[in-house]
Amino acid sequence: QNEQFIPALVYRTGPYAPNGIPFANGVADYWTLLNERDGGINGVKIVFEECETGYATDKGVECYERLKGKGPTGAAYFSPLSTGITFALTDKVPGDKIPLLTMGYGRSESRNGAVFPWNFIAVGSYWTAADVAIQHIAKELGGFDKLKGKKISLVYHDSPYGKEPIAALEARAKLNGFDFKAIPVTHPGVEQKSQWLAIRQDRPDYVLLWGWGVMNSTSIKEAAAVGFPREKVIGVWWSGAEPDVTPAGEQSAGYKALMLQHGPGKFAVHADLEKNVVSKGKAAAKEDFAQVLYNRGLINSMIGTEAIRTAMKKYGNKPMTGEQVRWGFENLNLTAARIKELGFEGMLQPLRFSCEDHQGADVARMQQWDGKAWKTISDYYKADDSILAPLVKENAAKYATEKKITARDCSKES
Amino acid sequence: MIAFGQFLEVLVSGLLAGVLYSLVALGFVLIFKASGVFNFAQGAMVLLAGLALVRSLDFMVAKGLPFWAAIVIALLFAAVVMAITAWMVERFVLGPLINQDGLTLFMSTIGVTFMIEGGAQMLFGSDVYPLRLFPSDAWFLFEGSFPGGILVSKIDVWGGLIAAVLVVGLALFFQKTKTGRALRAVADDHAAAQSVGISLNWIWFIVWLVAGLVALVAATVWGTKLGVQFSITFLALKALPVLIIGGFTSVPGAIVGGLIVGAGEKLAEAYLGPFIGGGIEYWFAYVLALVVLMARPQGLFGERIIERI
Amino acid sequence: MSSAAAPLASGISEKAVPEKSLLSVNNIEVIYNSVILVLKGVSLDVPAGGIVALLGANGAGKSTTLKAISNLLRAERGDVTKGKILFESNEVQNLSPNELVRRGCIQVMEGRHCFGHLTIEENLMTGAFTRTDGKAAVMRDLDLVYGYFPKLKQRRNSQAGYTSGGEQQMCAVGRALMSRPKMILLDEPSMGLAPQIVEEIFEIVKHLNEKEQVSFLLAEQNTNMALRYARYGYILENGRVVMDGDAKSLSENEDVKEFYLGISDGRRKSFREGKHYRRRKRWLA
Amino acid sequence: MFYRETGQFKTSYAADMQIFPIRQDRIALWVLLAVAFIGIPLLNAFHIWPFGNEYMLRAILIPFLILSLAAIGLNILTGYCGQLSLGSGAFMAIGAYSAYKFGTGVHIPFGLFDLSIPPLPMLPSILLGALMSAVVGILFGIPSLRIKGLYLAVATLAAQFFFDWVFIRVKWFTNYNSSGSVSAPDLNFFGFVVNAPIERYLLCLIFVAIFALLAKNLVRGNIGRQWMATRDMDIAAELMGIRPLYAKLSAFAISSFIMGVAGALWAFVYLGAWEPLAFSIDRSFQILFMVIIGGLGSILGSFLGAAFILVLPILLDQVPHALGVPISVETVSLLVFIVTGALICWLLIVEPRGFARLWSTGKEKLRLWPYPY
Amino acid sequence: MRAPDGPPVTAGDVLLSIDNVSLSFGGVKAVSGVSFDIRKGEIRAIIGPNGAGKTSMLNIINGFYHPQEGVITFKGEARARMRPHDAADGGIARTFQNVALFRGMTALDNIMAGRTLKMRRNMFWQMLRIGPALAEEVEHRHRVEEIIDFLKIQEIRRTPVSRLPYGLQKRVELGRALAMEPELLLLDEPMAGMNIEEKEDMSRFILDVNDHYGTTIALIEHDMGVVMDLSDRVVVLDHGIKIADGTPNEVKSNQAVIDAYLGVAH
Ligand SMILES: Nc1ncnc2c1ncn2[C@@H]1O[C@H](COP(=O)(O)OP(=O)(O)OP(=O)(O)O)[C@@H](O)[C@H]1O
Ligand SMILES: Nc1ncnc2c1ncn2[C@@H]1O[C@H](COP(=O)(O)OP(=O)(O)OP(=O)(O)O)[C@@H](O)[C@H]1O
Ligand SMILES: [Mg+2]
Ligand SMILES: [Mg+2]
Repeated sequence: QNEQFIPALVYRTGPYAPNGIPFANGVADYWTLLNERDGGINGVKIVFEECETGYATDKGVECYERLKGKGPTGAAYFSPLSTGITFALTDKVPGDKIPLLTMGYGRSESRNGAVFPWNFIAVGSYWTAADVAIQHIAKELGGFDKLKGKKISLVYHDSPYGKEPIAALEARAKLNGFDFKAIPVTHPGVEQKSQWLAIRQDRPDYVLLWGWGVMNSTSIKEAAAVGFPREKVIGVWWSGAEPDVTPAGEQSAGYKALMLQHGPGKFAVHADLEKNVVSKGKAAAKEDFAQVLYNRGLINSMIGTEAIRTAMKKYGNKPMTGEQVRWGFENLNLTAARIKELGFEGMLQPLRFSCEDHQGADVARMQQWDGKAWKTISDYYKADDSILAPLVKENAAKYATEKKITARDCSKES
Repeated sequence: MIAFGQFLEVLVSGLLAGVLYSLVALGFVLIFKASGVFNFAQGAMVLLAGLALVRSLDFMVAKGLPFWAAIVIALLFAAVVMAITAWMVERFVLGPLINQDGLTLFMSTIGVTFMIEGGAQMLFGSDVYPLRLFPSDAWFLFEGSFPGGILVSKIDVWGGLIAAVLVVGLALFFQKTKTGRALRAVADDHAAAQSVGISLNWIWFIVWLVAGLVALVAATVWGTKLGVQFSITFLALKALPVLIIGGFTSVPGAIVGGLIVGAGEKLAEAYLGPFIGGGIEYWFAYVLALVVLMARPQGLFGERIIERI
Repeated sequence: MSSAAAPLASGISEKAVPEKSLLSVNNIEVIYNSVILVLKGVSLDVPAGGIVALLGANGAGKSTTLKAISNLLRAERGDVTKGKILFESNEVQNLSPNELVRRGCIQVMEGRHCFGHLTIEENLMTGAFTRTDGKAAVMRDLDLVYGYFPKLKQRRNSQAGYTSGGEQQMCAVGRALMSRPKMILLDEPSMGLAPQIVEEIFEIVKHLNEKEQVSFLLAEQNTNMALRYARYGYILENGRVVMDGDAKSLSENEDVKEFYLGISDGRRKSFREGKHYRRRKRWLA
Repeated sequence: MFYRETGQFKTSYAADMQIFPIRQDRIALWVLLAVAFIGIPLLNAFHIWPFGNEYMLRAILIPFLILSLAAIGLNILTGYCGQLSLGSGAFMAIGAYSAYKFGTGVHIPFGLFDLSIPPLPMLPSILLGALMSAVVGILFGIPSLRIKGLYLAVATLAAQFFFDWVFIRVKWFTNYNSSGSVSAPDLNFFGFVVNAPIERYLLCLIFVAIFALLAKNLVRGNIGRQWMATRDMDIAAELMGIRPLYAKLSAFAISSFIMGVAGALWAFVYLGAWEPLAFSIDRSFQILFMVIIGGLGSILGSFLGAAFILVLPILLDQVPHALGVPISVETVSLLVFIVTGALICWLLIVEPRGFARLWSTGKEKLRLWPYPY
Repeated sequence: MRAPDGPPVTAGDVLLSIDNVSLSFGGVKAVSGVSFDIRKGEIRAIIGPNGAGKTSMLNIINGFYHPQEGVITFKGEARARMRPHDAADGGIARTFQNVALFRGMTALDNIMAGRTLKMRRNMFWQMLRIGPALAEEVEHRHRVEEIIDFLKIQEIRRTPVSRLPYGLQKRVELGRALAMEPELLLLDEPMAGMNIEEKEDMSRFILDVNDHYGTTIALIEHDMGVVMDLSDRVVVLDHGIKIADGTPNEVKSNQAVIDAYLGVAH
C-alpha cells in the first residue's frame, strides 16, 4: 500500500473543545489539500485518523497506543496539542521510534535534540514566548532599562503548561530588574475574581496571560471588570485566538497576544484550500476557516508533511516509518523560498532543525484585538539565547540524568 | 484605609460570587429535597439550558427578530427543552428506579449527565457561544472614602437579586403547599409515599422541571459571565461546598452557604494565598465545608439526620 | 361504579361467597427478582363493607399479597406474573399505586414507614394528598384522627422519626384514614402496640366499617383479635391459601386453635409449656 | 445441569469457608488465572489476535488491571464499609508521588539534622508510597466518625482538591522540575528492569492478584464483617461492640493503601510521566463509577465495573471506524457519551446492585436450570 | 409512686441497678426518675403503653442514650456515661424493636459479626488467613453453628437477611445477640409481628437461653400472655414514670397498670 498514515490526536468535545476544534480542522484540511491537489506526498497518499482525547492524558495515551501501529509503516508522527499528553508520550516515543511534533508547546528543554531525539518543539517554546513578551514590553516602555522596577504579573493555568514560562520569566526578571509575580488560576479557570482583584490592588504594569480554553476569555472579562487596561494584558499564543476574545465582546478590544509567527487571515495556501478542499465540500472547517488556530493547524500539518518529504529524499518515495520521519524532521530546512512555494509566505519565517536544535526558529510577533479582528502590531522579535540556552541546557541535563539518557554527540552526526 | 477598602472589596465580591454559586446549588437542593436524589446532572443541565437558550437566540437574531422578542422566544424554547428533559429523565431513568437507595439513584444521574452532555453538544454544538443578557461592567462605590472605590460587578448583583427571588419563592413552595409537603415525603420514603397515593412520576417530573428552570436561570447569568460552553458544567463542583455548608435539604441554606463559601474562599485567596502559594480557592471552599460539617454533620440548615434504634 | 359484572362464582361452593365483592384476587402468582417465587396462586375476595382477615405464619406471603393488590410490589422488584386483581370489578393490576389510592384503596404498610423528617401532623396531611374535597373537610378528618389517637395530637409537632414505635404505627394508620378510602389494606396494624391501643385500633376498624362503610383486608398475626373482628378469613401457608371460611368456623377449627390461637385441649397454654421445637404439622397444600 | 453444588459435601468449616465453595467456580478461577498468567503471555509471544500488537496490553489490559485494583481499594471503603468517598484520585496521587520520591531519594532538611533517604528500589518505593497514602487516608478518615453519607462524600473532595493543589504547588514533590510534571524512574525489580509491555502487564497482574486475594481475605474475615456491619447499620454495630473508630479508620487505611499502590502503578507503569491532572477529580469519579456499576461490596464486581467503565467507551469509540461508517470523531465521542450514559442507566434499571449481583442472580438461575424458579 | 419491691423471686445478686434515672429530649421527657434493678439470672419484663420510655430505658442501659440524671450500676460498678461498645464489652447484648440486622450480610455473617469482640487476630493475620487466623475463624464458626442449630435456622444460613421474613429476621437477631455470650440480654419486643406458634418458639428460645446459659434477660413485650408466663418480675412504665414493679400477678392486678396499659384485666 502506498499510504502514509498520520494520526491526529484531537479534542473536539469537552472543556477545551472551542480551541481544539479549529486546530484539528486546520490539521485535517491541510492533509486533505495535499491528497486532493497533489495526490499526497510525492505520490504517497496521506491517510489520517482522528482520535478524541478530550485533553485528558490517559485518553491521549490510549489513542497513542491505538494509532501508533496503524498503516503500512505505522504512525509517521504524533501531535497531541496538550502539554500533559506530551509529557506522557515523551517517555514512550523513543521505545516506539515515533517522533513527536509539539509546535509551540510541550517541554521547552526538548529543544535540545541531543537529549530529546524524538521531540520536535517546532517554531517556538514557552520560553521563547516569555522572552519575546518581555522584549515587547520593553519596547513599549522604551527600552530594557525602563523595565527596572516595573511590575509584571503572570496569570497562568495551574498546570505544567501554565508553569513552563515561569523559569524563563524569573531569569528575565533577575536580568532586567522587574518585579515578577506568578498568579495561578485553577483548572479550568471559570472563576478568577480574587486573582483579578489582587491585580487591581497590586496595579502591575503588565499582565501576562498563560491560559487555555475558557480561562482566557474569563481573564479578559475580569480584567475589564476590574478596569485593568486590556492594552497591558499580553497573552501567549495559546491565548490569542478568536474563541478567547469573542465571548468577552467589546471588552476584549485592545487585548494583545503573541503570534506563533502567524496570525489569522487568508494566504496563498487558503486559495488552494478553497479551490481544492472547501469547494469540493471536503473541508472540516466551517466558520473557523483562516482563524488563528485553524492556521496553526495548517502549519502544524505542513511542517509534519515537509519532514516526511525530506525523509523521502533520503529513503525514497514510499511510506516512511517513524524513524525515517524523525530523520526527516532533523534535516528539515524550510527556507523562505520553500515556504512561499507552499503558500505559507507571511505565516512563517524560515525554519531549520538540526541535531542540537529541535526548535528550528525562535522568533515571534505581537498582535492586538481591535474588537473585530486581530491586527499584527509588531515586527519579529528574536528570543534572547543568552538567557534561554543555559536554561535549556540545564533542564535537559537534569532530564538526562533522571532518565539515565546519554546525550547524543551531535558533532558526530551527519 | 486602603487595606480596609481592599478587604471590603474582596468581601463584597466574594459574597456576590458565592450567591452565583448558590444559583447552581439551588438546583441540587431542589431535587435532593424532593426526591432524596443527589442530582449529579445539575451542571450538565445548566449547560443544556444555556446552549438551548443561546443557540435559539442567535438563530432568531440572525432571522432578523428584534432582540427582546428573540429573547422571549429563546427563553420559552429553552424552557420547553428543559421540560422535555425532565419528562425523559422521569420516564426512562428514575421511574423504573423507584425505591432504590440513594447511591443507585445518584449513579443513575451520572448516566443522565453523560447523556445530557453528549446530547446537548450534539444538538447545539461544542463551541463557545457568547451570551449577553446582563451588563458585565462594574460599579465603583464609595470612591470618596476609598481610593479607587469598592468594585462591584453589575452582573453579580443581578445574579444575587435573581437568586434571592428564587429562594424566597422556593422556600414558600416547600413549606406551605401540599405539593411541597408531598415532595418532602417522597424524599423520606418512596414506598410509603406511593402507598399514600403520591404519584412519584408526576412529582419527579415537576421537580426536575423546576430544577431545569433553575438551571436555565443560572445559565443566563453564568452564560453571560463565561460564554456558554462545556466548562459551565464545572460549576457543579463549585456549588458542592455551598450545598454542604447550607445543608442538602435547605433552600435558604443554599444562599447562606453561597455567601460563606464565596466570602471565605475569596478572602483566603487574597490574604492566605500569597503566603502558601495561591490557587487555594478550590480546596479552601471544601475544607471550609469540612469544618462546618464537623460542627454540624447535616450542614448549617440541613434537616437533622435521624439516628434512632 | 359498575356493579354489572357480578361474580359468577355464585353457588360453586357452600361457603358464603359474597354476592358483591369490592376486591377480588384471582389466582395470582408473584415472583421477586425474577427468581424467587413467593405466591403460588392466591385467590381471595373482599365483599363491599366487609372485614377480611389474612392469616398465616411469617413469610407465608401476606405482605406480598397486600403489596400485589396495592401495586407497591414493582418498587421492590417483585412482579405479578399470573392472575388478575379486580377492584370494583375493574382490573387494577396495571394501575399505578396512586391511581389506586385515588379510586379508594389504600395500604398501611408493615413496619410503619412514616416520613421521618416530617412532623406527625405533616405525615397525616400527606394522607390527604389525593383528596379534592377541600381544606375544610380535610381538617375535619384531621380532628377525627386526633380523636382516635390522642397521643398523636400530643406529639403533632414532633418529627415522626423521633417518636416511639407505637406512635409511628398510629401515625401510619391515621395517615391512611386521612385519604377517606373505601378500602384499607392493613398490614399488621397491631404490631408493637400496647394491648389497649390494639383494642382501640380494632374498635376503630369496626367503627369505620360500620359507620363509614370502609372495607378492610387485614394481614394480622394477632389471630385472636383478627378473628374477633373479621367476618371472613383466609389462611396462607407458603404462598398458598390453605384454608378459608367465616371467622367463626375458623376460630373453632382445631388446627387453627392449636397453631394460631395457642389453645389446645380447650385452654390457653402457657408459653412456658411450649414443647421443644415441635415439628409443625401443616395443612396439606 | 452441570452447575450444581449437590453432591459436594463439606467435611470441615475451613472447606466451607473457601472463597468459592462450589467446585465449578474454583475450576473456573484456576482457568482464568492460567489464561492471565500463561495464556496471554503465550498469545502475545506469538502475536496471535488480539495481541498482534501492543495495543491490547498497553492500552486495555494494563490500565484495566490497575484501575481494577483502585476499584478494589475504593470498594473496601465504599462497598464494604459504606463510607462514600470521592477522593480516590488524591489517594492514588499520594501513592504515585510518594513512590516517586522514595524512588528518587528523599531529602528533607530539618535544620539540625537532615533526613536523607537514598533512592530506594522500586518495590519498597511503591509499598512505602502506598503506606503514605494509608496514613493520609486515616487522617482524612477521621471526619467520617461524625459525618455520614453524601456529606462525607463531598467532604472527601476536600482531600481531592487539597492534594491536587499540593502536588502542583509544592515543588519538593516534583523534585523542582520547572513544569511540575514528573517522569517515573526505571521499573527496577531486584535488578530486573520491567520494560516490555508484557512484563509491565505481568507486573500489574501480580500486584492485582496478590492484593485481590488479600482484600478478599480481609472482607470475609472478622474485620470485613465489622466493615459491613458499620456500613449496614452503624448504630447497631456499635451497640454490638464494634468500634466505629477502628472499623472506619482501618477501612480508610486499607483502602487508601491499595489505591496508593494502584496510583503508583498508574503513574509508573501506565503513564510513565504524569502531572497532577492524571489524578484529578475525574479519576475519582471514574473509580466510583466502576465500583457502583460493578457492585458495591464485591471484589469480583470491581473487576467487572472496571472493565465496563474503562473498556466500553474505548470499544464504542472504535465501532463506527471498524464498521467503516464515516462519522466525525466529534459525533462519535458525543455518541460514546450518550451510549455510555444510557448503558449505565439501563444497567442500573436491570440490576441496581451492579454486575456482581447480576452475576450471582445468573448463577442462581443456572443452579435452578432448567426450571425457571 | 414507688411500688415496694416484692420478695426476692429469683435468688441472685443485683446485676444491674438503675437509680433515679431521667432522660429528656428537648421538651419530651422520655424517662423521669426511674429506679429498678435486675437480678442475676432472672427474666425481667419492662412493659408500658406506647411511648412510655421502654426502648429509651434499654438505650440508656447499653449506653446509646446518656441520661441527664441518675446512676446506673452494672456488676457493682457505677457509671454515668459510657460508650455503647464499652457496654458490649461488659457483656450487654440486645435486639432491637425495628429489626436492626446488617441488611447486606447473610444470616451467618450477621451472627459471626456478633463474635467480633471475642476475636483476637489482627488484621495482618486475617489478611493472610492462614494458621492462627484460620484456626480462630473456624473455632468461632463452630460456636456460631451451635447457635444456628439452637435457633433452628440452618436452612437460611447463606440467605441475605434482607430477604428473610420478619419473624426469621428476629430470630437471626437473637442469634446475633447470643453470639456475644452476654451476661445481660436486652430484648426489645422480640415477638412483635409473630403468630402464636412462633411466639411459642421464641419463648422457648428465651427460656432456654435463660436456663442453659444463665443469661439474665430484660424483656420488653406487649403481649401480656408472654410477659405473664415468662417473666420473674415486671416493671411498668408510663409517660417515663415507673408506675408499678413486682411479680406478674401483682402487676396484673394493679389498678394503675390496668388504667394506663391493659385496658381490661387479663
Ligand atoms: N424483596 C424481596 N426479595 C426477595 N424475597 C422476598 C422479598 N420480599 C419478601 N420476600 C420473600 O417472600 C416471602 C413472603 O414474604 P412476606 O413479607 O409476604 O411474608 P409475610 O407473610 O408478610 O410475613 P411476616 O408475617 O413475617 O410479615 C418470604 O419468604 C420472603 O423471604
Ligand atoms: N432520640 C429521640 N429524640 C426525641 N424524642 C425521642 C427520642 N427517643 C425517644 N423519644 C421520645 O421518647 C418517648 C419514649 O420513647 P420510647 O421509644 O422509649 O417508647 P417505648 O416505650 O419504647 O414505646 P413503644 O412501645 O411504642 O415502642 C417517645 O415519646 C418518643 O417520641
Ligand atoms: Mg408481612
Ligand atoms: Mg419501643
